[in-house]
Amino acid sequence: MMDIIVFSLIGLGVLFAVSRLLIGPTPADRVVSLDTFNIIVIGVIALLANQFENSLYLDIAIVYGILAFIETIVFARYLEGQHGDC
Amino acid sequence: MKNFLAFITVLVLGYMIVVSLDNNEAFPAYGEADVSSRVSQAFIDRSVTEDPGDIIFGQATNLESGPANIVTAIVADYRSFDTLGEVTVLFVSSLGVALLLGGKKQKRLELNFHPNFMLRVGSRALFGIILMTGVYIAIHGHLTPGGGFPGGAMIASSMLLLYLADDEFRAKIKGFKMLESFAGTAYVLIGLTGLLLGGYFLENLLDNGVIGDLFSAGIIPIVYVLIGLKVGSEISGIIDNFLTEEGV
Amino acid sequence: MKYVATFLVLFVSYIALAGIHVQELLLGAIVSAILTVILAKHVNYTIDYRFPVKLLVFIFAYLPLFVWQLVLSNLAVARIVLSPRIKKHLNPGFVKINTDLKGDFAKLTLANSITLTPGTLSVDIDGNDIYIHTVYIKGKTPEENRQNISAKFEKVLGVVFK
Amino acid sequence: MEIASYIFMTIGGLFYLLGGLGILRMPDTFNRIQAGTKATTLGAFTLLIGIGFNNPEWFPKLLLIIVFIAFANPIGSSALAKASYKSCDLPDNLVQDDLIDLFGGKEDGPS
Repeated sequence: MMDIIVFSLIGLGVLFAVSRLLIGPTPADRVVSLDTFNIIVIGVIALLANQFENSLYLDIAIVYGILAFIETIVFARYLEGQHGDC
Repeated sequence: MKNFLAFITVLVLGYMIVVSLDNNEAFPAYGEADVSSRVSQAFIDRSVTEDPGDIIFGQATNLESGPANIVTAIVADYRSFDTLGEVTVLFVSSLGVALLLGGKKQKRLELNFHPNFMLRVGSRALFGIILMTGVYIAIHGHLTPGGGFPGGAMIASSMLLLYLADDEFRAKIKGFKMLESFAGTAYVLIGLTGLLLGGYFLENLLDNGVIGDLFSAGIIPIVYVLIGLKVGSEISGIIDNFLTEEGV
Repeated sequence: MKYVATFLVLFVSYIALAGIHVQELLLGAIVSAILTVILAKHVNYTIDYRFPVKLLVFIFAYLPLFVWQLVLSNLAVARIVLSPRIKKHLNPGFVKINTDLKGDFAKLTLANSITLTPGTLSVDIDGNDIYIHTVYIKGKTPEENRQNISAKFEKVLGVVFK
Repeated sequence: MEIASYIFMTIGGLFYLLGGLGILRMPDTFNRIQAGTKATTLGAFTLLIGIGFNNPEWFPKLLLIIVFIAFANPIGSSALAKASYKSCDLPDNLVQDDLIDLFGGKEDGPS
């Protein structure tokens, strides 16, 4: 029962973040929502590890978190280089 | 006429393929295969050893192939020669990048935007954790999901983070090249040792140990760590090629 | 001392990942030692003889303050987000505040703390100036802003990173 | 112990929901960054601590994830904020802009 509540709360959060990813007017908005989405997914993987009672999934959560951080940095540096003259 | 002949040929070939795949001895219908007589299932059950007892984590010894992760057993033991080919493919791709973009690389690309302070200092602090995670994944390839390729990719991502976060940083690319050659040579040498002592290339000649221990599974962890080093140094070399330019 | 700090960080993170067994400890120590020699000059971990005291201060004085401010900031975000008319809660702008902290790592910790406290987001640091985006500007002068935003963290962090 | 774990997990889920809602409802990029970073950081902390109550032997790994998130998330946010400031469409309701001292010239932040 409690699992359903937790998972539905997180699912709503993912839904909102992804809708900002779809409508976000500027590229920066999309990257921000992707960043938020990534942090949520770390929590979801840890929750799945709890559900399946298998600590191996935590390794995946760590690796996903690290790759998400590097992805955010790469996108930020890329957007920084994109600015034209204004 | 030519098109018509081609059409007829394709039709005949297609009919033959469908007939040959349809419910005969070699290709039974979906779900009706007797997997227990197949070789792969035998390997997964490990009943090909002389004593097909239960596999108990942390106790069972003298198994067909030692690792707790069956994928690792396939990648680094049964099909290790194939993995040598994959590593070669990666080597050729990094060689291609070096041929296209290489040359007398002397200094970093000059960008007119700089990383901010938090990124510059924070990446130096996070670098250790990320590198250690990569090393951990490469070392524990025979126990946990992961292995040489993801571990090497994590090592290369830590280098990418330093490249992105510091305008002056440049890795010692000569050291990476030496590490890469060392890892590749050691992989082939281990295979040749197996050929000399055991009879076939890349034979698992060490003791398998207790399943679930860190020091177990024969040569599999050694091979996987070598693969991790090779992949990490190759991808770091590719990153370095993309982010440097010729100059004085 | 730099080598000791690097070794400790690498070793602790390896043990946290791998768990405590004799074989893991042995291999972790060897791998950390090798990596320490290679990359000690690429990382900025430092340590000195007063480290245990600092760690205690960090855990018992800084962390409760940090967690409390984090909870407060989340409640503030919740109040803004859940209110039907968002615009009237916003008075955004970029402000510049001073800091007295010395050392890169101290400034980094201060900036991270500022990011995670109510209504502020640090954008960049230049010398002793921290540039901050705030949701609602209260103060008029830089000194007032500093009192509002970073004074309580600086007091604690000044003790930790002397 | 299990009840405490579920309470923590539910609070974490609530903060995740708040982060998603903040991302969706805030009017401009910088406020979105603020809402997303804060809410998801606290959400991840509480969720992971709740999981740790359920399985006490996982605490070292969970602590490593928490430390990593506590460092990485603000750093990524600040890098994104700088990139977003330099991409030239600032919100029109700014009341004060000190950052123009730093990035106001044609190029060049601090090196």
